[in-house]
Amino acid sequence: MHLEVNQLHKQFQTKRGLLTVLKNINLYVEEGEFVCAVGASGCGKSTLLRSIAGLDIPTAGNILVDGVRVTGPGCDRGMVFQSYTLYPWMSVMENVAFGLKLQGVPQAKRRQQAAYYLEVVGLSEFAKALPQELSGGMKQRVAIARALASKPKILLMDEPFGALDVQTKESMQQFLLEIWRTTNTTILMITHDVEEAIFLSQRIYVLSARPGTIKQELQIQLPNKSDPQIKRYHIFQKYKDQVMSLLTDGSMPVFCTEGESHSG
Amino acid sequence: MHLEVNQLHKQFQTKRGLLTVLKNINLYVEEGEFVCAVGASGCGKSTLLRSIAGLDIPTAGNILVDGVRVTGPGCDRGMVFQSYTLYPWMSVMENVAFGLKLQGVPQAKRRQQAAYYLEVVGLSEFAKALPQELSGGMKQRVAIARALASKPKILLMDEPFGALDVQTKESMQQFLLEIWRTTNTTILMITHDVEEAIFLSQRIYVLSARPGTIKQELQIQLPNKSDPQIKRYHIFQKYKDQVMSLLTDGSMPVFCTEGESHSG
Amino acid sequence: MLSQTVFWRIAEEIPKKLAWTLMFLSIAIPILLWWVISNTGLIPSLFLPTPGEVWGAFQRLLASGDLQKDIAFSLFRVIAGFSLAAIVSIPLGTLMGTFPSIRALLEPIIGIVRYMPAPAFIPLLILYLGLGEIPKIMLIFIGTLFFNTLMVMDAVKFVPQHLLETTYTLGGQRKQVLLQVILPFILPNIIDACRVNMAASWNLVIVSELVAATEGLGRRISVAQRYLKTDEIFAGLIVIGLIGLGIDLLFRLLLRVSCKWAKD
Amino acid sequence: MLSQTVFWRIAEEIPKKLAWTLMFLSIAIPILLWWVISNTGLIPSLFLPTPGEVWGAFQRLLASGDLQKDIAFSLFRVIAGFSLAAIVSIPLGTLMGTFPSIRALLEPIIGIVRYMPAPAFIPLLILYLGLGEIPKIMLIFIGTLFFNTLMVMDAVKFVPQHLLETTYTLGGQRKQVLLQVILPFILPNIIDACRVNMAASWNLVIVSELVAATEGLGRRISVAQRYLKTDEIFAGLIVIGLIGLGIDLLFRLLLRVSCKWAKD
Amino acid sequence: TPNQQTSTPQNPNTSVKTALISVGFSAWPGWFPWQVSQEEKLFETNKVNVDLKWFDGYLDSINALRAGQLNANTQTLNDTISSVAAGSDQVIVLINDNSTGNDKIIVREGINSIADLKGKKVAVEEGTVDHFLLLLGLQKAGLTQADIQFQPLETGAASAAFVAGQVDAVGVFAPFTTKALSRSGSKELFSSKDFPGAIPDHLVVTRKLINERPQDVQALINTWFATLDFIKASPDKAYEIMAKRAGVSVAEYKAYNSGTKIFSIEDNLQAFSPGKDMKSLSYAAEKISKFLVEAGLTKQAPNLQKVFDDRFVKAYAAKQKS
Ligand SMILES: Nc1ncnc2c1ncn2[C@@H]1O[C@H](COP(=O)(O)OP(=O)(O)OP(=O)(O)O)[C@@H](O)[C@H]1O
Ligand SMILES: Nc1ncnc2c1ncn2[C@@H]1O[C@H](COP(=O)(O)OP(=O)(O)OP(=O)(O)O)[C@@H](O)[C@H]1O
Ligand SMILES: [Mg+2]
Ligand SMILES: [Mg+2]
Repeated sequence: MHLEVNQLHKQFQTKRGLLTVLKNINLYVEEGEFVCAVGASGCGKSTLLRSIAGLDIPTAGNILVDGVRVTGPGCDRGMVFQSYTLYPWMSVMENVAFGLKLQGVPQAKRRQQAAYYLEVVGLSEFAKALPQELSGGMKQRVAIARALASKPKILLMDEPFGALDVQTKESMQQFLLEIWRTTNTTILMITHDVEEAIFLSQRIYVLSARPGTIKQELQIQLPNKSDPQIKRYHIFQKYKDQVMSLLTDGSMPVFCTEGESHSG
Repeated sequence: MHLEVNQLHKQFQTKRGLLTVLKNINLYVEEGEFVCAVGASGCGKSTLLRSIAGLDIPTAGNILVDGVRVTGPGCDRGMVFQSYTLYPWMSVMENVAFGLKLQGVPQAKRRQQAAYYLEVVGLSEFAKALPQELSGGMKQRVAIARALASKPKILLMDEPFGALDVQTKESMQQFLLEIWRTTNTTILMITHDVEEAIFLSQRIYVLSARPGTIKQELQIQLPNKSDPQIKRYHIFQKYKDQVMSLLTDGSMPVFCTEGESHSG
Repeated sequence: MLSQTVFWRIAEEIPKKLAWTLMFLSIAIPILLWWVISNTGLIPSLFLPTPGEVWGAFQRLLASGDLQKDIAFSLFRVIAGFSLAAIVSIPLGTLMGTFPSIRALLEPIIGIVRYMPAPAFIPLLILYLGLGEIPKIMLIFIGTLFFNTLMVMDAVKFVPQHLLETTYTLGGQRKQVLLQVILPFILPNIIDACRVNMAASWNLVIVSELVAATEGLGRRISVAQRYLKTDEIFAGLIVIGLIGLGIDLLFRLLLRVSCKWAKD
Repeated sequence: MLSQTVFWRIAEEIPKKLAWTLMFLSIAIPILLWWVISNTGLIPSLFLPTPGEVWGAFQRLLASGDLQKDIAFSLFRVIAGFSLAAIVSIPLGTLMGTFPSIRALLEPIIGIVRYMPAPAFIPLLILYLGLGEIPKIMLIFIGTLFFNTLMVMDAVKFVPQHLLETTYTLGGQRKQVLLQVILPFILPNIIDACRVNMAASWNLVIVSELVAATEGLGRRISVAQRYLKTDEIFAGLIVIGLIGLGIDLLFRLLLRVSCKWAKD
Repeated sequence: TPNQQTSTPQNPNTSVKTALISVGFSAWPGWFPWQVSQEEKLFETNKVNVDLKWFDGYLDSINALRAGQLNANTQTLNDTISSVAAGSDQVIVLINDNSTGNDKIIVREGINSIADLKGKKVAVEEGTVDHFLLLLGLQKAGLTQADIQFQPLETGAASAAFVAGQVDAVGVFAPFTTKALSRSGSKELFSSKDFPGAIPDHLVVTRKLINERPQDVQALINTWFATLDFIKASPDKAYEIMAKRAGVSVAEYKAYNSGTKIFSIEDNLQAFSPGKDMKSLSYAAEKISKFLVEAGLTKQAPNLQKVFDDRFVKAYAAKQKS
């Protein structure tokens, strides 16, 4: 697996004219890598991820997965959205197995695989429950299991833990790292939470405000991720300071009128 | 202003029987104080705030505002919900003035007051905009201005910044502190974010998991809140450790099955 | 402060007992009023029969076996006409809701045709389809088709975009999205639309049975009109009302059984 | 991978030009089909007149001034009947949607009565209201009332609970909540319900003009039916369809002008 | 709620000051003359204030009289009996005509006798005179309604269904007869001509009107005969008016004429007197009444004693003589 984004441009036609959202984006993700992208609200992170997923069509530039150009969505690029988009009428098991069903995998086999991924996310006993009976964190785990079950070449995640409370969020982060290690999946994740990005990823792309460009690429090397005290490490704080200052450009506005910056 | 909650109990009738959500809650908020309450998801924080607002009726115990028992909602207790509940058909100005309109304040006067609070939240130039034209942070500010405009004795806030991105959230926190200082409002706020609680409040109530009880009351004394580096202070970290360990009881589950714990 | 109330509760449950009492009154008061007015003798029974007289007519029709036959025939026609309309309108409405192109292709012509009164088609139906059951059923079909199509079409609007996009990233093709995501999602709305429009079908029973019917509730009512048997008109109307209520409850049951995931 | 398409786009906009072409075809194809079939001579013009014959009938009626009179009378009746139904059903539906108690009190009886076919009420209407305009208008009123009431009632379900609670905490009383929050919120839905049900009113125009009408489109069609003037039936139907389309567009315009905040 | 009271009289110049009488009439050759009365202002001449109401649907006019929305209406004997049987208090005061061929049973090619109708589809509007005529015909051939496939259809729809080949026979009245006969090969099987006196059409008023304003009823009857005189005196003008009301050409209208025998004052006097054949209205009424009960169309035979009131035609005759 090798994801490559070359000279990506994206403009939207709006009432007030053309809006350039992404400009000159070049990035790559290697097989088995865990990469995060951070950036201010409205800088085009979601647009970037959606373009990779094939849900948005770039204005210029191209996206290659293993050298093949992306023209539309496909099951080689699994996606986990911020909102838990489970199918409300399907049981947890059916949700996880749905990708396989779409690909025509026979019932018995897909049940078996879904059961495995439910095991991985620790929700085996909820296999028959409906999504509405689950808590937010559980729903998000089902969404991840569902994406994994289709065995995508790369897992794209758009702020998957944004709506969770602190406790759940931390346990989900631990859990995602576990999954990543166990299944050796390639992951590209977008987040607002700088600590999260540093904690999880091997490499971080920092995007500038709109029009989004890649401001900096950061290699993260932390000694021992499983240490719960890791966020106290000096090196962790140093990474955080570095990213934060890139994001805020040193200034921290108080009464900023954000304009139309919050959306997506 | 003096808010007092005495021996509050709250049970819900559910399909599986009676669910005790709050037990033996005793707390108070003094005039001009800024108090936060933190607790695990589902421990009953929202229920507590809703009871104080008069939106939920306690099973036992009572709530006194300046010695008068609360029996229903009223404009003496302003509320800001997590979701930005603006009236979508009213302009920003009309939204802010709506509480005054409900109370029969004549048009000219309420426009004047609304204009003042719009000024306070830095949105004067958006007076005529519709809510849908605003970003999330701006909407939340309008909601705060609207609550303030009715001049409540106490402002109740239920995770008001939960859905905001980090940058917006930080600027909103700064902004709320400013407001609190300028208008000298009494504030009781609920949050998931421990750092937020420590940064903003003078006192913190830590609630235990369901049934929610008050586990600890914490006086926060930080030397200089306006220092952007404050979160790095040792004392800040000490407070944070203290609250975190109270919340997690020392243990941090990874594959926890949260049951029905995420709701509200 | 808002006063407490039971009767005037907004969007809250009222006690079961009160609800049942009110529902009983809902039926009892009109019957009582009818009984009182008709028994004063102010209005001749030719124009307003007493409940007793209507009950008499009902028993008479029942004893002769006519009523059973009428009910059977009308039920058959209404259900056949309605089912046909459902069979056409559900796929049609779903397609129109799903594909903007199909909507553009069909909405203008449906927009015009749906205004045309069904009774106007009687001579054409007789000319083309004769006098048997088919023209009667077709009349009900025409009169129900367009309303149901538009209501189903509107339901598709509420399918969240994310659900569709998730399906694409799981490898779903458009046809699968339509059949396995959109259709199950709108099923509760479809059942509800059918519930509402079943009444429209019953409203056509008189008009449709003007086409050479020798039995049926609609025909019974029009003959009773012809010979001024007001008691039979009332008996027929009440039977239709009760059958309608029964069908309504069946639809609600169907909704509950088949769409457990949908909130009522 | 999902193939690209324009025609089969799901829930996405299609190009303006394609949309207009399809909408043109929507009207043009049926007319063309009609023209071809009627001109083959396979079906005698008694049963299917040619477009030319219908155009002739249209011009004849126009020249004699009858059509203008018919349109004026029918428009008056439909609009009067519909407006009355709207005047009753909008407050009624809003009250039923808002207060569960009023819903319990009225839903059972409305549930029964709405199934009763409007034509059955003709003798009673003549009896109590004579032969003038009033019984005709009342028939349309009865036939539209219940559908509109139920649709307005359903709209109230979508008012977010938070909006009501916010209003209470701003000091709003129940009456203010009803008039200043619920009503404006559901206004777009009310307009839409009226748009849909206007067609139901037009569907009753023939039945209502059976009541001793000497002019009107419905009466024109029923006389044409008696004498098998198929060309006049078609002309009448087309005029009704076009008027309907016009009213439909007016309602859409009204929605756009009066509820700018609502998404279409 | 009779809104008629509030409407202004048509001609304020005349000295008519009596309250408005609403009279209903509908499409039938024997009733079109009322249109002449109206347009030639013969009501005013006879000092009666009439609101003449045209009904496209004959049935609606019957309902309107029953509901008290009309003071008088033109209807057939069997409908009047049905109404009286249902409890409506109506009185026959004038006979307009007898159908002598304008009510027809029309059949398709290949049906040549009433007996051939057995098992065939016959469309007719239930409870109308044509239904009655059909049953009379069947009875004559020893058949009943059970022997045919009865198709109840509104008269206009019935003739349309016949033309479209959906039924084998149809019972209709003029002007629908013309349309039905346009089916190729179709012909008249029998008509009201074969049952003289069976289908009389008359003017019916409410008992209340007779009791409260007998002089107005008298004026109505006077107007009718004055109208007949006018038609005789200036037929061209009269036929033009009537043809227009009927929506047909004058030539077509004249064709219906032979199928209806307009009743003179003498015919009226004779019909109102008791007798032992169908020429006597009371005898015909008894027969029809019995027939309606047997066919299950009415619950019980009405009391026919008070249905006829011949004093107004008698008074007119007396005035003519003097
Ligand atoms: N379909 C669209 N049409 C027009 N403008 C759009 C569209 N989608 C996104 N945008 C605009 O593009 C910009 C970037 O949006 P995007 O959702 O990618 O930002 P983001 O970085 O994900 O922000 P957030 O952190 O708030 O999710 C925004 O200004 C948004 O208004
Ligand atoms: N109306 C209700 N009926 C039944 N149970 C309820 C109701 N409202 C809340 N609960 C239950 O009470 C518990 C506490 O809910 P509450 O919303 O107060 O929690 P919370 O502390 O605000 O959680 P969160 O941090 O997730 O918002 C939950 O388990 C919830 O399921
Ligand atoms: Mg985003
Ligand atoms: Mg909460």
